[in-house]
Amino acid sequence: MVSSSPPLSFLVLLPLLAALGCLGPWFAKQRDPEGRLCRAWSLFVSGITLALALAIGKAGMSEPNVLLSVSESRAWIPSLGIFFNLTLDGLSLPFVLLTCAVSLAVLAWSDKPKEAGPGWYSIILLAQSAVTGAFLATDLVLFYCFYEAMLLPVLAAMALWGGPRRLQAALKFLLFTVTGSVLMLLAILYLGWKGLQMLNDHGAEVAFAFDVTTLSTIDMLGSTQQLVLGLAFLAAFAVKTPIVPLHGWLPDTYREAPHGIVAFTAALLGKVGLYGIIRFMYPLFPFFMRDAAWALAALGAIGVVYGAMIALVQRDVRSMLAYSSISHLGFCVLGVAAATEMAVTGAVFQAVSHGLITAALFLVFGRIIDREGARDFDSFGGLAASIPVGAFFLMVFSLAAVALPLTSSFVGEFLIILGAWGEFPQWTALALVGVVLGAVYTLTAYLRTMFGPARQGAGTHAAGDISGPEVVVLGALAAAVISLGIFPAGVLNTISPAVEVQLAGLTEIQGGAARAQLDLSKEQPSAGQPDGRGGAEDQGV
Amino acid sequence: MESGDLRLSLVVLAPVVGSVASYLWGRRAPKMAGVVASAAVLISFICSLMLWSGARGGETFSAALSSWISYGGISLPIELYFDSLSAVMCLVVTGVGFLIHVYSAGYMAKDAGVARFFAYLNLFVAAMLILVLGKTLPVIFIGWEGVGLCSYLLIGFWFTDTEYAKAGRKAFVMNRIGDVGFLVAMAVLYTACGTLDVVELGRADVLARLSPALALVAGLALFVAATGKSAQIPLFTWLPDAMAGPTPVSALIHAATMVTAGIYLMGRVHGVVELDPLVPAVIMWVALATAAVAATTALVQNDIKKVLAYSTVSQLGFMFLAVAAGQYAVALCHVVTHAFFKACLFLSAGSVIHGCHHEQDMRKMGGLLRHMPVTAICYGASTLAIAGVCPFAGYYSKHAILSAIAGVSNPLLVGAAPWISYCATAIAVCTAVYMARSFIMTFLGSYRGSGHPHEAPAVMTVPVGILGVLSVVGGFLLVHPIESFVVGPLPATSLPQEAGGVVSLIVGSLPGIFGIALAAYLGMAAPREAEAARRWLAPLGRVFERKYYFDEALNFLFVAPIKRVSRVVYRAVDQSIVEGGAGAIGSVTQAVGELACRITTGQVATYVLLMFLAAAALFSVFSQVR
Amino acid sequence: MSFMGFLLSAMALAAGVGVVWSRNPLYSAFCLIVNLLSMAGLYSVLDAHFLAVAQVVVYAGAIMVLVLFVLMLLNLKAESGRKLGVVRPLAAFAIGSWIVATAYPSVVDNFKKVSIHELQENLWRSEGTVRAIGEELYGRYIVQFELSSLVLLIGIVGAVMLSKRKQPAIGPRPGGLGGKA
Amino acid sequence: MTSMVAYIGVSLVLFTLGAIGVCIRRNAIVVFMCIEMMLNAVNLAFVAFSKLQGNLDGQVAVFFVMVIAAAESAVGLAIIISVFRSIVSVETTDAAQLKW
Repeated sequence: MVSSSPPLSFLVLLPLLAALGCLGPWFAKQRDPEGRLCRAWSLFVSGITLALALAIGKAGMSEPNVLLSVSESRAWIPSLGIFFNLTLDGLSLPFVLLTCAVSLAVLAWSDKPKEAGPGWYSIILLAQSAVTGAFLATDLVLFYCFYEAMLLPVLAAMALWGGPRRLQAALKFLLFTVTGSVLMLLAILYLGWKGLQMLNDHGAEVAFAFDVTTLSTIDMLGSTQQLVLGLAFLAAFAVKTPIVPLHGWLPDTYREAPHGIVAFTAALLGKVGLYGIIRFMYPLFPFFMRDAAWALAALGAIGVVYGAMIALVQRDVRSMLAYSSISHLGFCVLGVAAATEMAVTGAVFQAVSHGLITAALFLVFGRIIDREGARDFDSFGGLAASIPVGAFFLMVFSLAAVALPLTSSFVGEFLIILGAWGEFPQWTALALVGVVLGAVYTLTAYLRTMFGPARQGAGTHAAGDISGPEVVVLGALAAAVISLGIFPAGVLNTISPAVEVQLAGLTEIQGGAARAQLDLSKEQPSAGQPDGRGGAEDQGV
Repeated sequence: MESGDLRLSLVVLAPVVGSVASYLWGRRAPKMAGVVASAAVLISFICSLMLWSGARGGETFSAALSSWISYGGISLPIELYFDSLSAVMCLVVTGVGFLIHVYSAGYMAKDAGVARFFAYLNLFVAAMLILVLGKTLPVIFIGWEGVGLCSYLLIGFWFTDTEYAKAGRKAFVMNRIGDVGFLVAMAVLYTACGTLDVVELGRADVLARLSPALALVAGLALFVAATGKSAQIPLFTWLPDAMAGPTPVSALIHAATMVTAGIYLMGRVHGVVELDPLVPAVIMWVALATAAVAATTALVQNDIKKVLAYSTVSQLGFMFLAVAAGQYAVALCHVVTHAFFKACLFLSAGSVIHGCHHEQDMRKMGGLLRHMPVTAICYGASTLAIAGVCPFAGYYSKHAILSAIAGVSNPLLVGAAPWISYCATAIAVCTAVYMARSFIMTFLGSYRGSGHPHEAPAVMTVPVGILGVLSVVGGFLLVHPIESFVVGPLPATSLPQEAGGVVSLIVGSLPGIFGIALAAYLGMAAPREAEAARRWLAPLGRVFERKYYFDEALNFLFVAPIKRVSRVVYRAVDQSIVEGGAGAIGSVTQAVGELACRITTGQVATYVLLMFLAAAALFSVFSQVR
Repeated sequence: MSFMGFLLSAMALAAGVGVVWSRNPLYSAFCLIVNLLSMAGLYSVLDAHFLAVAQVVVYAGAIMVLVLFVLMLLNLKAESGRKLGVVRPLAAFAIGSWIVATAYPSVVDNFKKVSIHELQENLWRSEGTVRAIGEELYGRYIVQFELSSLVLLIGIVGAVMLSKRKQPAIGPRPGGLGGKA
Repeated sequence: MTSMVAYIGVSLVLFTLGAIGVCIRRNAIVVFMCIEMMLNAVNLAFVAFSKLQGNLDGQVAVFFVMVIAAAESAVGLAIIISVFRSIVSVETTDAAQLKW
């Protein structure tokens, strides 16, 4: 664990310090009533963090598709083998950049809950630092701490400034997530304890008992142990992602939280679950992932159709978006379950693009809800004439959500379909049905909001069309979605080698010797050899 | 980027730039929108012409716009590929497209959103060109969904009317269902053959990797994609509703270009389609059914645009008949000639509607020959062309299709070939009848509408005139040269030889002439027989009227159940199981808590007894331990 | 177990049953006094002469007198008519017999292992005298001895505070420990 | 030495009798007396073991038990009297306010 330049931990500390700064006396209510100074300060710091992340990514990735890996290690509780290990590799870089971008967008978005003073900015910065930490940590205990820390700012914001039924929603959100993560904590402790034992037997001088890379090298777990521990980890990540049966908390949270926070949660919290599966579960529990792949893919595909169908009949904008998130993430789960290098790379790419798109959708719909003063579709309609800029951006992001080619979500979805078809043709086909339903509910939502006879908007506080900083925010997000859609090669080149490293354990036990000699040189002049195990013979549909 | 690549990428990039420019410029000077947009399409047309001259010598061009999804194991760049097949399609799209752009400059002049209109129209042409020039299936898919998007935007152009917006949504969703087929085909082909390159998929050794089951799946999936886009049964009900859009849109998208994308796709990957003989058989029967249904429905339509819409669906059925018979070049020729006369029909219908102050119902028209001579002549020429009367364009391609059906070599279809060709001829007669009926109701007799119709301005009549000429000349000038020109990418056409000379020409155009005569007789000469025929055919008429109740059937089979099931799933699964589950856990813990409280009775004796019991238990445990 | 020991044990047990069984608290008080005296006898049999005398003085003399005094003060007659119900006594008796049944055998077989001390039996025969107890108390247990005086002090102060008649209004409700009646 | 066991047996029975008494009787004072009896049973066991072990620790323990018993009876009876003064009954079943 070579400790490179210190900035890696700055990515976590900078927003943290800024958040504490925001609470300082100099930003007190009377000195800075609208919080303009505090907003500038938090924007400044968040901008620097984004720049820093880009710099580190660029520095680490000197030549193309070499495995980028910048890491930093400090002793935290050495006696127990717990270390402050942060690693930025091809897998976590896109997610870290997504976190910085979305936090910057949410901070820059001007309409925050009226009664939220500087606390609003500090909460978002806290959440950003926790999520960044979660994406960087490779020490299981450290990851667990960030995984829990992520929850608190969102919870606080929701409970303080949420909608009418915010307390029940906050409580349900807390209980769902904590029960899941407590199971994971037990599994982590068991792993660490066993790891400590094994390492001491081998007389390792520095016992990284909780570090995922060290743990994955010493395969100490029998297949039943892997099953139990795998299920514990899966419980935590399934609640977070969310995978269908455990999504109870999502509609309430997305309905009650204030716009900025729900954009942040929808864009990032779900991704940590997915990232966790790839980062921790593949290397640590290869047997479990191989056996559970079928069930996971099934849940993913069912999630796509289930989410789409329910989004179809929702009258409340926010719950429609919530169920559409479940549907989109179901697709990523299918990709992750297929565990081929292409499907997982596609899933990571789709997760990042979904983050950008959902954040934008929630912000735009947030502005429309404020403008209309109501949440349900029946009171919307005919807004295209009165807010043309809003209509344009909503159209761009709705089409991106429907995975139109040349948008980033098509690239992700296409890779998942190609990668997962080899493994689970039936589940991929089911997921495709969900995609059609996706087109139906997204366009219905757009039609009921924007088209129809022109109306000025019934909201008492008509917030006017999208202008000023919002146009910059939405423009940046739209530019990111389109450019990732047309030129995704660079990002895919960073993700793919890192994903291959994560899947090494799994491919080893599956392919055995045959896998080793199959060199990845391209037999086909134009397209690569399909990575899935499926040769032509076991393809039966 | 040597000259070939530059011109090729210019073909596609010109409309894209044109779209943005016409929107920005058009907002300030509405007049300029039409000019910029038409100029952009003209540039593409000229570049296509230059490339076409190169392609005639068998040369192919390719240009890579972006290394799209190429990393580690896979490389799928956005690459354009110009060979003879895409040359023909390019010329049709840009040529007819340019004429329609000029026409719509006049048609949409007074509309408020003219800048937005031309932006979408240019974007559509760009998407269609990407579709036609794509080297790999994903690039074709980009164009495929791009045209779907533009047709959604253009159909719902006047979005203040919810009905029009719903029609746009219907079109997009039905296209989307077809696109799922496209995605499935791509997934199967990639996983099995390892490549998605169009040229690769033509090679026998690559196709050999497909197991028979997969070949069937891939072939049918491709056909599902084609039905979604080219409006075959069951995914055709969106086309008549798409008439909600402005008429130039119908002309460009729903007559000349987008709807023919399905046939182009079949031609492009004909290797996969022909692998399993069952696929062409399915195509044949579906195409025949579609042609029959559409032709009969068109008989009783009174809205001029609806008649043309159903006739398009019917003609597309004809093209797919040629595809099923394995004669892709013949289908392509019919695409070309159909583009000419159908675009001319739609544009002249547009002029009529423009003239009669947006009146679309033919019963309120009539006798427009006097008021709109040029439009009437062009409409008449195209009617004769579509009916397949000898010198006109329709004859050559439609006759080739009929003979292709007769000479089909597919084992599954050889038996039924004679019956299919009889049906096709009957449908050809039916086409002639409804087209002549529409001509008679609109242009002959006395004017039944209010106000007084006026001839369309020059900017509209000139393109209609050019298309009229093309639909007359296009037949004998272009059909045979095209068939020989596209031999490379498409298999050579082998039609059964029939005797040359004037006799075969007359015999060939008999169905057309007979149809026109029948319509003339019923329409003008004998109103009483027409009335009797209508009463006798009344029940059948209502069936045709309601499009064989396809709309209601689709609604009943798919849309309503999905909505009902979704509501049930939402209430049953989501509310009761998922939410209920969480709630249940809460109430169970509360109940257990209450039970535990019962023990504190307040009586000292109870507590002492419990202590005593505990002591006894502990005592007996420890006494065993030692 | 000498004859005298046997006799005294029997008396003690009989008195014990008497305490538990008798209806009138006065009778159970007298039975308890008999029990205490027979215990004193047993102590002397086991050569704990000082304790026998202390038992008589402290227990029989002081504590029982106090109990009788309280009984008179509250002039309690026989228990009120309500029958005690069947479940609780049965349960208590069952548990008691269960304890005796399990504890006694284990005590017996342990005793067999611990019999090596007989030898010193005659060595300290007179050990139970006041001198020996005194040396012990003021020798090894001096600290505990002083602390016990503290316990007694607390006992006295407690008793005085609790039985004061007119409580100043320090309690939450007027009139001291309010109750249902 | 087997005779010593008998005394332990007696103390055990006495202790159990006391415990049963505490459980059964409703009158607070009788309960109090049963507790005294249990204490005495324990004292008996102490003395028996003291004789058996041959040292005086047992007897000193009994001495301290007596001290505690004295203090306890003082306070106990005071409590019983003040309870009686507030609810005019010494039945344990009547003093049942501390209930869920």
